[in-house]
Amino acid sequence: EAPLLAELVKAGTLPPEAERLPKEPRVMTIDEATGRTVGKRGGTIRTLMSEQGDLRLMTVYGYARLVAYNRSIEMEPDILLGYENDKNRVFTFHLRPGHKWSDGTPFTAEDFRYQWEDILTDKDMERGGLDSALLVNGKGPKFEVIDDLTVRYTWEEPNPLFLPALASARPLDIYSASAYLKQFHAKYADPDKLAAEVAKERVKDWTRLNIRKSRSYRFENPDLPTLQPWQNKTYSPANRYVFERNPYYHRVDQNGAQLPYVDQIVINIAESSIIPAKTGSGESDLQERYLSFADYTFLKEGEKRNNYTVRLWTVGKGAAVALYPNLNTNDAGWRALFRDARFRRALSLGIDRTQINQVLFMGLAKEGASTVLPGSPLFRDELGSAYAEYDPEKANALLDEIGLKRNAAGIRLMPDGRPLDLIIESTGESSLEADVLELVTSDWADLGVKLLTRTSQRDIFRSRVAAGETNMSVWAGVDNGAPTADFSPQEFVPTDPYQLQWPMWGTYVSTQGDAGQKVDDPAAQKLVDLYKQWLVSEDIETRKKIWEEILDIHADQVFSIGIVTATLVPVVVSNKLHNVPAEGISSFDPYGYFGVYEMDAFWMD
Amino acid sequence: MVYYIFRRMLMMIPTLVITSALIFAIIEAPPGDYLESYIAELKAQGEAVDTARIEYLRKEYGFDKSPVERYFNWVGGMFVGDFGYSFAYELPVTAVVGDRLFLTVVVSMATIIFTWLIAFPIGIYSATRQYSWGDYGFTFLGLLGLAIPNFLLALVLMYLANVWFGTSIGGLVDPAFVGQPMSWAKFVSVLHHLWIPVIVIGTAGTAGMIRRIRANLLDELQKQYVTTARAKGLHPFKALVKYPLRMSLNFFISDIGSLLPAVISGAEVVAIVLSLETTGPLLISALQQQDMYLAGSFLMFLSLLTVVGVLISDIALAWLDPRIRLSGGVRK
Amino acid sequence: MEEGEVLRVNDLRVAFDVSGSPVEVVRGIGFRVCSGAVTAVVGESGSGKSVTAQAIMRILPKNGTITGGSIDFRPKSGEIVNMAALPANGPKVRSLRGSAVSMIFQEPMSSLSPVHSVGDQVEESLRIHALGAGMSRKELRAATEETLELVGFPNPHRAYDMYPFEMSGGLRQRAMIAMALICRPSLLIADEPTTALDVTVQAQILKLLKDLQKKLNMAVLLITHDLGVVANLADEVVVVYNGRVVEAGPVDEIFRDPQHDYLKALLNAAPHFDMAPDQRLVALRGGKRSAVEMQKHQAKHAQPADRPLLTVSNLSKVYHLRKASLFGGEARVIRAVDDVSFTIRRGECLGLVGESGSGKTTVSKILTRAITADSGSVLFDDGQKQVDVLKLDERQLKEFRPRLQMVFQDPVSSLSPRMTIADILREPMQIHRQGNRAEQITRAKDLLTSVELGANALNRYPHSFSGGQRQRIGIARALAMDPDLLILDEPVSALDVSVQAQVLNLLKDLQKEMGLTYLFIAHNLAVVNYMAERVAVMAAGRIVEIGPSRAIFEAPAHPYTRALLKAVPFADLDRPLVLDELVLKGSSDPCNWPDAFRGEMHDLAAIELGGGHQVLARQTADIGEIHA
Amino acid sequence: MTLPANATRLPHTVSDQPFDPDAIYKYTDAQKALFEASQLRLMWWKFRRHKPALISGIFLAVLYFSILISELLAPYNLETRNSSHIYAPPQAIHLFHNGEFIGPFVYGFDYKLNMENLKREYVPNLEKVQPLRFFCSGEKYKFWGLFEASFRFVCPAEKGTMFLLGTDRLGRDVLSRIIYGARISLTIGLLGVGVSLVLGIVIGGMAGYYGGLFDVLSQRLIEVIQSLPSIPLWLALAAILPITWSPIVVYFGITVILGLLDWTGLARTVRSKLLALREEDYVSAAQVMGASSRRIVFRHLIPGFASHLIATATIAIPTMILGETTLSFLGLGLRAPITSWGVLLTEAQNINAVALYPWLLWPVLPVILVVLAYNFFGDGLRDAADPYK
Ligand SMILES: Nc1ncnc2c1ncn2[C@@H]1O[C@H](COP(=O)(O)OP(=O)(O)OP(=O)(O)O)[C@@H](O)[C@H]1O
Ligand SMILES: Nc1ncnc2c1ncn2[C@@H]1O[C@H](COP(=O)(O)OP(=O)(O)OP(=O)(O)O)[C@@H](O)[C@H]1O
Ligand SMILES: [Mg+2]
Ligand SMILES: [Mg+2]
Repeated sequence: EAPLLAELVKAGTLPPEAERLPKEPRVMTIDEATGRTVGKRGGTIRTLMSEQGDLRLMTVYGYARLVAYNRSIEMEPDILLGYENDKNRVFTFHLRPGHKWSDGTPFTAEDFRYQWEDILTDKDMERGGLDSALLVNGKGPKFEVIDDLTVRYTWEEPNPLFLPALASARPLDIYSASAYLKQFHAKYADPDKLAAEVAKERVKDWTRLNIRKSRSYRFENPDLPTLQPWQNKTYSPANRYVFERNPYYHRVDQNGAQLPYVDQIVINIAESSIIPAKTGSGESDLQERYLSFADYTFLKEGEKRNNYTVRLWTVGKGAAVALYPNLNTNDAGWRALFRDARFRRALSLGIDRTQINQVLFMGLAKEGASTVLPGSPLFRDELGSAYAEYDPEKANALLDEIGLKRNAAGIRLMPDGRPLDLIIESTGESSLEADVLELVTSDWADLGVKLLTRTSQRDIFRSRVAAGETNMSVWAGVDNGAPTADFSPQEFVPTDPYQLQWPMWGTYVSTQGDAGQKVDDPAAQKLVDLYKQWLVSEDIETRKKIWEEILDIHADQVFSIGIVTATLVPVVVSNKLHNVPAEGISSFDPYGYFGVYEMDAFWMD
Repeated sequence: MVYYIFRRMLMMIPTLVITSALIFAIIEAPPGDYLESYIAELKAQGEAVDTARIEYLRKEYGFDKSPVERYFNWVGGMFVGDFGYSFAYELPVTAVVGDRLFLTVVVSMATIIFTWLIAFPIGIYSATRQYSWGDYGFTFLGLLGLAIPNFLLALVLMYLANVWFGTSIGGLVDPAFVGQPMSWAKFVSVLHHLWIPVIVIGTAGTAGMIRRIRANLLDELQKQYVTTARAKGLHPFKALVKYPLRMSLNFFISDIGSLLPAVISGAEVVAIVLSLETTGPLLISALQQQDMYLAGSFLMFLSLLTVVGVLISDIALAWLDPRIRLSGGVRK
Repeated sequence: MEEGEVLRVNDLRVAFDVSGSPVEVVRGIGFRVCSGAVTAVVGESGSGKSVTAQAIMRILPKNGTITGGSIDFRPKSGEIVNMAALPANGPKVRSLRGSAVSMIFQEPMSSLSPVHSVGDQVEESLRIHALGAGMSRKELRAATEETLELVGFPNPHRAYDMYPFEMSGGLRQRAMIAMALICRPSLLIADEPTTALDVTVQAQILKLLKDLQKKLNMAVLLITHDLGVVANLADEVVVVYNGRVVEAGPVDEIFRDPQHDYLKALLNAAPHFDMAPDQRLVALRGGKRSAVEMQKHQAKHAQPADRPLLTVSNLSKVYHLRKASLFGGEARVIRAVDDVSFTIRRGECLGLVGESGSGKTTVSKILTRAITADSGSVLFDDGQKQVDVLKLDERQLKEFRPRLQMVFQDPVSSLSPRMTIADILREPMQIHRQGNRAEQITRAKDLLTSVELGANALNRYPHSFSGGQRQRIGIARALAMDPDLLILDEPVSALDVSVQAQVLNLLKDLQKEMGLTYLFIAHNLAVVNYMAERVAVMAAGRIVEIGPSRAIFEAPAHPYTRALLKAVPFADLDRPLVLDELVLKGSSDPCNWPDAFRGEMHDLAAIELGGGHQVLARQTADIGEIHA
Repeated sequence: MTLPANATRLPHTVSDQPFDPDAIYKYTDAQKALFEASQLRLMWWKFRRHKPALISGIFLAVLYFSILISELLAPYNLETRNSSHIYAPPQAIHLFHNGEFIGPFVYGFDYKLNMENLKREYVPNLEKVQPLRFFCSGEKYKFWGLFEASFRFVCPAEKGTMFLLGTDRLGRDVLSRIIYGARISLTIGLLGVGVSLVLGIVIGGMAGYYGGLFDVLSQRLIEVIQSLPSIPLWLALAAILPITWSPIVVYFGITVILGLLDWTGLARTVRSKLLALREEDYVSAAQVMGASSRRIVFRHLIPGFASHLIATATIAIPTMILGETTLSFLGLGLRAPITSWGVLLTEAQNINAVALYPWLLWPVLPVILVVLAYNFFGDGLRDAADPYK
């Protein structure tokens, strides 16, 4: 028994472990192959977060999903005992018999039915329609309860997004703790009680009450049963949240000991700016968030004194810093220039990435364009190196070729006669970006391009880009730097309004032509077409080919100018904490930070 | 007097109405709304954003309504004690602010007391011993506190306190005590942490106080009535406190109106650097995230305190100096 | 130090640091004060009298130092101390200050803290020194009120809670006296203690001093310009001039046998009641330049003299006193001006005399619109039409201002402390855009000279002047405006008679040659007699008698006027005031007046006694009653 | 008469000094000089006597002069990066090498990247003697952005380095950046002080002097403004100011607006002082003379608490110089490439700088010096204007 629960079990308030586990728990192999050891149970991990909203990371770290990725980013059933996928059209899920929610109530098909019928498709609960991962050509699936432990989702067309959405760091909610939540649903609850509850929580009506009580991802309601390894025990607002192990958790180690090993996770809330300092003084047992490469030396100095080890993980984004020419900018002069691939290539060639890498990352990062990372099966060398070498001559030649003449001060002139003063928008939040821009500024000066930086707040930045008011912006590369062909290539394709290089096209595509601007660049249009093919493709080979083609187009067209990739981030791990991989990829999707590294198998001395 | 207070209370109403409109405008001024900053935040994490869902939320939060309508909803709510709802916390504003208020008051009061305890004696000393070594020394120290940016001082002190005394970094209490009931150990831990913000915020204000007290006293010390007091054989210090000091307090009293809201709002930037669980950082983040009801209601609370503070300051002024008439305007 | 002496000052020297260079203003003054006796110090204004007093108290301004001499003081108990050698704020000096030796400041108006009640400030001495130890608050207050009563406060209980700015000049001076006397010191330094008091109160104070002297064997160092007071009170007289003692001796020898030229000139310069109508005062110096010559402006004053220049009718002003506490307390009012009417003819000087606190200053401030009246009207004849002064709006007022000027009673507070004299004198010229800088400076120098001040005053600030010098600066400033009507509120009270003579002559000349009109407020009746063609007498906020000066002084009708005249001290050893015989107290209180003069304002009327001599009496009263 | 029995009668003495009625008109030369002198000269004489003020004044003058020629003073350009000397510690100036005098020089660095903690380690190499060059031709610069030149007062040795205050994360010389930063720090921020001072005095002055409706309204306005903490205002302002403005103009705008909002405390002080002071007779006297209200307020009343104003102004100066650090905190301050002391300090605003690269905190020193200088200068002014001195 886990130390935390032993008392309760003795007292009889909690059934013994054997009764709490599903009939067929998920057995995790914790062995040398993954560099791990079987641990003992108990202990507390302290970690630091900066706001209440960060609690959702516990859902990410916990990473109990219906289906989940393993370290090699292969999908496996996790909460599910198993599933069948018929050509991405019919998905049949089998639940684990005897699997219970953290409050001991059974986890059954009813929880799927409730979510589907009473929440997702309920008229009163109208929430802006079904999630896009559930829609194919605007149509949702057919849902069936086969038996108490089996459910099925059926689409007429293939839906390749469905399973990845379930395995995502932010999972698609298709089940919920119905036994608990029914008390907040008009269909099931006693109206008076419901009304009283609505009044107590100061919400407008019962639907909102239901939403509030049922948000499993945000992890704010300590009463909401969960399937994650740890459950929140602290009501908000608070500065210290305690998560305790889920007594009914479905995973065991190979010796049959119920996971997680660690009894408690304590999250202390602190301002993000002092989290490196706090971590360096040993106030966190496991910290990745809010640390940056620049903190490494400082953290390292505290290692001995505070008994922790600093590791370096690789950031899983396509690039640490990338520049996005806005192909939809309102400024016609700039738009024309940006639409000219030669111009984009020239800008990319004109950046001395080696120097940036040396100055800012001591040469430890990789220089290259914004594409997938070497860790991805889709990676090829030429993708990263395309137009990424430092070649000012070639760059100048390209610019000359476009016909951009220099004025007396050495600044090139746009075709309409304006000097080439390129204003880059930034959120000004990261000093890394600022430093990179500083270095790029002097590189580009040699090209006759004058770079100016302007900062605005994150949301203003976004809305300005989306409105076409900016010419170029700086941000990180694609979020998922290590996709397999099964992942949607949408980040490389105009698909959503938040994309910085083609916001209008993204809007156009995502709204099926209701808003935004029609994609009028052949290469970009090609990307859209490829994406559409990917969506209906049925076999992995086709998808792989589509992916490759998309990446080639990107490498050739330089739609975004990546600068450094595979940057490093320190992860501080207490020396008492075991099974944390020495190296890893730090990313939200698909790794879920510690998620795929199975945080439930970490253990404390 | 009673009549005067009553009249001033009445006058508060239009003032507060105007302030509320202004506050609302200020919060609305930045383009975008809470959802946009929420999206931006998600994007920064690398999380996906579902456009349809955002549209739904926009309606849900009432962002589709006209600002005027939202303003009246908000103000109307406040009249019946409903201060609105924090989007970021998903909690009623009162619940969010509640806990932090107490800590803020603790920090602010400690700071104010610290400032006064230091500024008054030094100010008096500096004025009476103008150009002595002490005067120069204190001036130097005070200005040092003023010239070093708060956040830097905070950072350095915090770091040194950790290295030298092992005090945990930031916050008002060791993390181990957070959420625990008050105990002696916790109290000691609070004291260990409290001195940093008190010194950082305090030093910034002290220099100003010292210099102003000194300047005002220097002016008053020359007045004939001081000589009169001396001629009575009054101890110079008592004479100082009773006559010139009281007169030179004029500046101090006239500005106590801003003290009350300052107690509650706290020094935001320092609080952020030191990660204090006070209202300051809460307000800033609410503003930055455009969590409008949280920010708005809090600001309204501050403005109420200001208005009351100004009234108190006016009454105190009239008490301090009988030449000043409460009604202010009436000519001889 | 001899037996019987309480204070002996030997060869005292005091220097001031003026912009870095020392200026010696007391250059070896020596005198003595015997216990139970009065030593009077007289001398020219600015000769160092007050500085000497300050040096004795060790309260010189920061830039002043005692550079030589000794100040031996023998407190009642204990041995002789040399005050000059002690640290100025040491415990020894402090224990003596206020208890054994106390001082009445020359400028009572600004010597009190404006934010503390009078009672509080008076009582303070009592609290500091042993005398008040062990007294309860009630007892302290009782003792304080008693002293306030002694110095002539009509309503000590009310006065206790009043603030200095709510009091008239005389009242403040009385508070100052109370403050000095409350600890019953063995040495009292009285620097012009009665200048702001009307003669009845002055007599009362003199009597009080005498009584205390007798009772407590108190020694008094009296600094004064009023030779009448000297003659009546002093035992020994010290005459100082320009920082040195020029003559000293027992009072009779000084008056009867003056030796030094300065003293002779001084005694000669005093105005007296027996002067011929056109007799000029004999000033020490003729003035460097004819004052009239400076006022070489247009002959605008040459207007027909028949119409009154100023017609004041039914002025009233009620002050609401601040309540003792912020919350509650009974509302108290003071009827400062009660239905006052009078006229001033063009080119005339109207003397306004009366009880201290009777509203003279208030009336004059109303005329200048420094205070708003509750009711009444003030008509000013500007040659073409009658202007209602109280109804002028901002713009009209600004235009009107230059025609009516005022010299304030309190010279200290009427001069901006942070402006140099040059700026102060130039200010009116700047406001009315007269001349360029150089011309203005020249004019300022001329003005200074005409009031017997040197050009070295130009770059100094008001606080560094003696009381009399400041008063003259005020006059000079008012003259700079070249007004039609000049209100002078106690303009010469702080001037020694010689300078006073100079100033009065100047005023007379201006009146004669430029047709200036004056409202002349003073307590010194001899001065009023000299200056004024007509005199109005105020008591309790009303004008009780008005008429040609001769009529008033020779045939006073009102009981208050009579009391007043009886209390005038003469600078003549043979005509001493019989203090004990004077019915001092309450001479101004209507209750003590015969029936014929009592009553509410609407029952009373100005009864014409002939020749423009009017007295305020019951409408029903007959002449017999009035002359009774 | 009432003389005590035991006292001797005072002899009648007469001084032998003749009576000179014109004694008061006799002046020494010093006195003459004094009263002939103009007001300003008098102030200057008084000011001169206050040594710290005098020194401070000179210091400030020199400093302000220096911003005219920053390019000549700084050993490096503002943007010069030395990528082989990132986070280099300060180099001390030496005069003697191996006991031998060779004039001011620095020792060059040996550089090693410590792979263990990824720290750049610099060790002075006692062999590499790099004498500083004076009145030399150094790196090229554009003087005020106008014409190119290379003359400098001091430059590093040829091929050598001269980082007297170390370098930052991009290898830029901290000293040079401080020298350039003075341009912004000593100018723009002060504008805000000026604006708020003027507003505070004028509005407070009018409210206190006139009272009445103006007072009531202005007090309500103050309440409203004081109700709004500065930070939300800044945030709102940042949103309102057109995004197309250059950062320096935005910053300029913000400081002015800060000034426009920062006057309330002062205004209340001024008002309450005036409420008391306007009862003084000299105000009546000035009114009687026909002085305009403006004149009364500014010539008579305000000088009465010049000390307070001077103190307030000098205290506000550091707040304004450093105000941008707070602004930067909110993302509103100045930003590279514009450099000010506040920007430099903002960059030093993290635990790494404090713990590992403390030399990045040097920009705090000029701020302290300037603040001290302004204060003592203000003291001197105060004294010079003090009639009692
Ligand atoms: N603080 C000061 N600084 C410089 N000079 C001063 C100062 N105080 C007084 N004096 C000068 O000292 C001289 C003597 O002044 P004092 O006040 O003793 O005169 P006084 O004899 O009392 O005259 P009065 O009769 O007018 O009051 C005057 O000329 C005056 O200008
Ligand atoms: N600001 C005020 N507030 C209240 N009462 C006042 C105020 N000013 C004057 N008084 C009162 O009004 C009365 C008249 O005062 P005023 O100054 O006119 O007397 P005065 O005749 O000039 O006396 P003095 O000869 O003593 O100067 C006095 O009793 C005084 O206490
Ligand atoms: Mg005097
Ligand atoms: Mg008077």
